[in-house]
Amino acid sequence: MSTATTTPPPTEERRDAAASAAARANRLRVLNVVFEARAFIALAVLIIVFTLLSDTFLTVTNVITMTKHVAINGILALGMLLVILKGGIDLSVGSIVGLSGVVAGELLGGVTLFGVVAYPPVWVTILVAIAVGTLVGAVNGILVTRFNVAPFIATLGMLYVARGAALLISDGETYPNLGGDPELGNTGFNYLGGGKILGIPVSIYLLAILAVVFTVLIRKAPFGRWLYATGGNERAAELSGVPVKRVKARVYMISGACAALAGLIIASELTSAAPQAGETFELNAIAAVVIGGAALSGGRGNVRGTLVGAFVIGFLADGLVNLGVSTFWQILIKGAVIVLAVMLDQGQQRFQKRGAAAAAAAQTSAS
Amino acid sequence: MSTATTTPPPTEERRDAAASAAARANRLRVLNVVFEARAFIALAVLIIVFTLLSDTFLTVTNVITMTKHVAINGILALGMLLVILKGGIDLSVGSIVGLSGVVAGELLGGVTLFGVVAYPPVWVTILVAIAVGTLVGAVNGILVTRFNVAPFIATLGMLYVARGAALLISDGETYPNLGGDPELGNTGFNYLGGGKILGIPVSIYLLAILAVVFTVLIRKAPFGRWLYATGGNERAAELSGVPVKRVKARVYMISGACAALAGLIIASELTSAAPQAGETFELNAIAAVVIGGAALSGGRGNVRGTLVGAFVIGFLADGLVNLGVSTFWQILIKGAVIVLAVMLDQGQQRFQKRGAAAAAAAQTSAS
Amino acid sequence: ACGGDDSDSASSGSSSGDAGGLIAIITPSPDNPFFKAEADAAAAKAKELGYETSVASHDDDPNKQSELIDAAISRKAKAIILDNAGADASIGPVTKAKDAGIPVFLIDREINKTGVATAQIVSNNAQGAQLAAQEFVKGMKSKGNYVELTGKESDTNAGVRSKGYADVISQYPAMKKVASVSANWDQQEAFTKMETIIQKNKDIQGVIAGNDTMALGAVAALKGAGLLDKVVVVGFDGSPDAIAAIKAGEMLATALQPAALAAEQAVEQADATIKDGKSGKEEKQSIDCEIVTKANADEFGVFARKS
Amino acid sequence: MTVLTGSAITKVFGGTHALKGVDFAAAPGRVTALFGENGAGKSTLMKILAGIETPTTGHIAVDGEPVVFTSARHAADTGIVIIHQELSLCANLSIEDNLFLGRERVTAAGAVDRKQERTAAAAILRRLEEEIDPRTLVGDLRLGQQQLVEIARALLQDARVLIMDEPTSALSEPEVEVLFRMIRELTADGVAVVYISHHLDEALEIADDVVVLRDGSLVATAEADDVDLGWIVRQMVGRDQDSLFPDRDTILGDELLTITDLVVPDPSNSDRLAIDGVTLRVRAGEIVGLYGLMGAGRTELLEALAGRIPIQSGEVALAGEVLARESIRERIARGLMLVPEDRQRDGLVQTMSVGENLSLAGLLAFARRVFLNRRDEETAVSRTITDVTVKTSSPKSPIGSLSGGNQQKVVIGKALLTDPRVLLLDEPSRGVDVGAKADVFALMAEQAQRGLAVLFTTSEAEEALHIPDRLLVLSRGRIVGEFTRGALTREDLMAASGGSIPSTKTGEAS
Ligand SMILES: Nc1ncnc2c1ncn2[C@@H]1O[C@H](COP(=O)(O)OP(=O)(O)OP(=O)(O)O)[C@@H](O)[C@H]1O
Ligand SMILES: Nc1ncnc2c1ncn2[C@@H]1O[C@H](COP(=O)(O)OP(=O)(O)OP(=O)(O)O)[C@@H](O)[C@H]1O
Ligand SMILES: O[C@@H]1[C@H](O)[C@H](O)CO[C@H]1O
Ligand SMILES: [Mg+2]
Ligand SMILES: [Mg+2]
Repeated sequence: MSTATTTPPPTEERRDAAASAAARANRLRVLNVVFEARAFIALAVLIIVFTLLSDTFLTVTNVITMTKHVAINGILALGMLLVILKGGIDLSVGSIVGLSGVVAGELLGGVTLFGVVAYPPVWVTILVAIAVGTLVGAVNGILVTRFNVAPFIATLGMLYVARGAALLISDGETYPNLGGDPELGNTGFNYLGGGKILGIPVSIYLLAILAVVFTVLIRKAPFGRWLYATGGNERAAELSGVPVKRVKARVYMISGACAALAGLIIASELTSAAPQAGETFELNAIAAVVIGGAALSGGRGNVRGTLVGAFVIGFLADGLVNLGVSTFWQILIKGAVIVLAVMLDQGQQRFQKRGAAAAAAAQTSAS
Repeated sequence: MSTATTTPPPTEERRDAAASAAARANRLRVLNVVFEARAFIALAVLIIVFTLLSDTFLTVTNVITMTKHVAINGILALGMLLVILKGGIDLSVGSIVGLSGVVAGELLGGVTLFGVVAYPPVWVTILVAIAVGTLVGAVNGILVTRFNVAPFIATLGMLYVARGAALLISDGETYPNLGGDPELGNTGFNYLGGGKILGIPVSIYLLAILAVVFTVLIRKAPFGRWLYATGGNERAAELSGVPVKRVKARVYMISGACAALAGLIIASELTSAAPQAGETFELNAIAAVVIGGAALSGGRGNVRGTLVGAFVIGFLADGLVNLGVSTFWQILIKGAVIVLAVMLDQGQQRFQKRGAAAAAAAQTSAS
Repeated sequence: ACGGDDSDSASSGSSSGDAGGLIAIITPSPDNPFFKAEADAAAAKAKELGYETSVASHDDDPNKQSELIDAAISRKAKAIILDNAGADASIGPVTKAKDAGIPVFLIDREINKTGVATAQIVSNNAQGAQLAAQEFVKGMKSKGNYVELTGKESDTNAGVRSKGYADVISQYPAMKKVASVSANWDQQEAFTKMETIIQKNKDIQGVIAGNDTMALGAVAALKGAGLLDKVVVVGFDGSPDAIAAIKAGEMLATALQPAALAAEQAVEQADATIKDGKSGKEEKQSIDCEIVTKANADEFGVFARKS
Repeated sequence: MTVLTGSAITKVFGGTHALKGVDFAAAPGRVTALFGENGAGKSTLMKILAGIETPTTGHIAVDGEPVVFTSARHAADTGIVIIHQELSLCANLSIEDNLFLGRERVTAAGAVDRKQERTAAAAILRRLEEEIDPRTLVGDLRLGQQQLVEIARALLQDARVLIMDEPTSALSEPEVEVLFRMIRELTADGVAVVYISHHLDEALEIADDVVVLRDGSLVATAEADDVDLGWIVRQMVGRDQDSLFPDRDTILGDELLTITDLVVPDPSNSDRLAIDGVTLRVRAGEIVGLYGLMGAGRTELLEALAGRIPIQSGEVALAGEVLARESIRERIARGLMLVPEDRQRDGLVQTMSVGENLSLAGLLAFARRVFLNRRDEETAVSRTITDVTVKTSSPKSPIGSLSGGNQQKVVIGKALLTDPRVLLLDEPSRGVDVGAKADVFALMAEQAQRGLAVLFTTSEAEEALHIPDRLLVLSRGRIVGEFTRGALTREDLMAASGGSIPSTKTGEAS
């Protein structure tokens, strides 16, 4: 008793489907661009609202000042971006901010070598402080790559270790007068945070330079591709010959160096270095990266988004201060913005997927 | 030309291999027990060292006092354990601590209803404060399950929102004199943090009760199995009919409730509630859970380990104060302990795996 | 309605006596009622004199303080009233405001530099500490073991008070300091540390704290240990909570800082500076503290003697 | 003449002797097929030859010269390239990024030379007859297309020895054809190819030489022309294979599963229908098979029945009761349970023990009020371990300590522990070796005998022909053919499913 019924798949229908899928894919692509610009839109809305509510918000000097504030979190966020792209997280950056300031303070106050007090020039001080930050990052990297400690824990540990070190070195005290002394040949430190070129603070240039360097690094250099690959699928990256461990170690070092730079800028701005500086900065940096569209699971995110994220956080804070909104509301609103931005992003993700699937479908059925 | 050669696998060799593999598996199992006890050993070492260095460390009253301090972090850590078991994280607990104290402070100060000031009895106050903590947890849960926001981000957002709310409700001020007034019928709040039963503070009983309840919950109730399954492999759990979303939502709510309880204990101890209370407590709770052997990736960890982890952190802090070691060293040492404990744990993991492989080999070659 | 205002701020008030403009008030976190009282008093006074105000807190984070000062500069504030976030770390930001033409009036805490702030109006911490220590010695009957809880290291007040206490107490050889720890002006930290210290040494007859929030933390710890009736506690600030504790017999005394007065004076001097270009006062000004004990506790209100 | 030889290779993982002194050689211009059950050591041997693992003892030689590979990279630079059994692609990167990952083409300035890469990528995709934009994200590709990308990457590396470990597990028959053509081109150029597949007939078709591993030891080598499938299976399992497809009497009972005009949108692309009007019924005691090519929609059908993905229209009834919006959980409670296709991803919780995995779905049966009754649970678990013949030392062993076939039995056992009336199995034989396969089919037969309705999917023609009482062929979400057992041939099947009829010699295993 054989009851074999056979229906061939319809072919015209197939062509129709291809056409409509292509159209749909197109439509989705347009909408997608809108979504992609979401963080920008959020920023634009913020700027418009604040401009309407306060006539001192959108002035040249205020924008410069706010951007200067953004620079610190922006620099931290760029380092954090690399760590997050590889699928990690760096909780130690805030402590490195404090430590790097303390190291600078210590060196600017003179080092005693063989009973003689030497005053290293400012550039040496800066290099040493950044080296110390890089070193803390290297320890993070070793813990993660060699000892397989989860990044959250490794950097949580270093959060305490680096902060403890800063407090011990400084004995808990603040280093005053980091301006230096012409007689000792160690002046110039306040340039980093206080100097201006063409009326624009040096720290803004530093942020811009880093943004360009990082963009080139992750888009043009093989390192960037390795980074995305490691964050996307570590095993696959490893099997493809990507030096995964090196990539991982490298990002923590870069993040440490960025944090140290941020610490120097703060110390320079204040011409004093407090060992407590930078507490909870890691949260702001992570928030900027995530608002900028990066995924904490790794492999997704970019410099542009992260910068926009840093601007959203910075302009929001300063704008609310400018309006005289209470700190309490500021805190609450910041939390809401983080959650909303990421919820939007989830929407975008689902959207993009559909768009891509539609595009793939169009292609497949057309071929 | 047929060149089919066939070699039978050697059989005596196989038996030998089986015997040696079994022996090896046994040896590994013994070492494994030692490793499993690692957190206990760390605690024991800590206690021995401090006892040798200070004759006021291992006294009944001091142990009770230290345990009382441990209770707060311990209660937070138990809630955090559930969240981590399911593969999440809860950064908002510190803020919930502050918020719950503020809510209690507000209610103890009287609520104005229809122009009349009513003073709710203490148990109502406590229930409302815990309900508020649970509510914040529920929001975390909804963000994670319904809106697919990563737990880190969702709870980071709520960290700010809950803190902002606490500050707004209290207008940033501390609520004093939470002892209540016999005339208003709202006394008794200080019992939670200040009361004693048989010479032992109430908060220690609370920790012990919670520990027992949680142990039973995760070992005896289906919920516990579901929790481990969700943390171990969410997709598989879902296909096995595990109510994954409910489990997830539930753990954030429980964590929120635990945090609220901790906040009440602190407020009761001080008979005053500050909206800033609990800042960075989330880090201590996470550290306790992780030192206790849980994996941040979910599915691994238990109540006993978490308690030991909380004791390690608490005894370390108090012991160092007892010895007069500076706060700065305390911070550094804490970081080092976190990292070391987890490094040890990684070792144990690798070890266990090898043990399992050896056992499997013994079995395979024997069968 | 304020067309010519902008150009004025830099050229220190050549304008008419046209009041108005913004006074920025920046204090540490409001969880300590002391700061809250300061901010409230300053804001009330400024409004009374016809100014707009903005109140913000820096949470003892120098970077945040710096950003708040930037914001004040951007908003072209006429003056800044500041309870600062660190004697050294605040010099830069205060200088920055000065360079932008905005006079800064420091209250409560000094900075380690003169000539940048227009005024530094602080309590006479040395005098207050002396009063408090004398009361403390009296309460301890000039003998016994005591614990000192000190404040944030970055705050000069912490050092000044500690030294003031020592100057008095060291004259009584029968008084012995058995422990001294910093509790960062924080109540819960003081509570936990006090509990731990009690365990190490139960033979304590006194606790002297650098401020009232820490003193209250110690009171809670002592109460819990059942030691409160044997131990005298002295604080500093004169906060309403401490005064209540004094009335209840839980604390012995506190040195009241007239915080509200300092804040009001700062605003008055700011007003004078805005209008006339000078405050008419020395930069360093100090206001004497008053000792509050059970005997006179009823005479005091919120950081001020009841009028 | 050989290009790559491994001599006396052993490999020990902890206590596992994965390889016990294996000699292996690959000759230029020839395809060597490597056979063996799950866990026989095939992948381990290949990983050693490709420099990914280091041998515990033994030597490797290239062109007769001894070498010690320090990394996969080193081996690849020597001309030894491997296509991994598990896909090793980064879903978040584009095709071209993946193709050149780890071996970027760089400009003089050290930047990635995208233009050059894109041209080369487009060329290789054209050769594989898969014209996709190289900028497409790999995550947006079908599994089969991903596997082709994996193959393309290997082809780009100018290999002298190309090792393919299960390259076709996700490919459709036409795609396999293209692959085989490429392999022949490569061997014509003198490349040595090593080919591993559990599709024995397919592997035998392309092979020149045959090597069989059993339990870490080399048990046989031969020329492909001299052997048949039966011989290979005998070498693999070490004895004559009992019939893989047992005979059984079917006693049909009531209709348990009724599906009427079911329409299911594709969850990853809501514009497409994964299931487009399917009507089918399964009776108690009946085993119904669903055959189809990759992407035909079998998985979606089963997942929709299980409640994992939503349906658009149509009706599903279980023993006459219509299921509407019931959750997975409620469906399990009513007696409908799915054994998923990918056991690692969807079937097992790796952090739990064998016993805990087994009882997971049926847990509430052991709950007395709020607590679990451990004794009941243990009893049920041990019974199931015996019933489904899981080889494990104890229910407390970690699930990872079991072989693939035994893990699969655990997933089936878990479903049986829920006391189902309808059992859905998605590719129950995927990735398990012949021995375990036979056990799985026997289990299915046994359950049908007990009065369950069984609906399963398969991609293997042999299984489709012999296991089910009734076979439905699914193509593009529609049922395009229905056959009764014994009434159809392989050719009917190929024609119905829309694939081309393969030119294999149909070596019967039974
Ligand atoms: N990294 C590892 N650690 C421990 N044991 C391993 C590891 N890799 C493989 N094994 C073990 O070595 C043996 C051989 O595994 P291998 O993957 O080589 O088998 P295979 O023949 O490729 O099987 P399949 O057909 O399922 O792919 C198995 O028992 C396996 O469990
Ligand atoms: N024509 C197509 N265009 C785009 N995507 C497709 C197409 N056909 C299938 N897919 C995708 O491929 C995936 C695999 O399809 P599905 O799971 O339905 O196949 P299946 O019949 O179960 O086969 P298998 O189980 O062997 O993968 C689906 O997620 C589907 O979205
Ligand atoms: O003077 C104030 C108060 O004493 C306050 O309690 C802490 O900060 C100090 O600067
Ligand atoms: Mg394999
Ligand atoms: Mg399928």
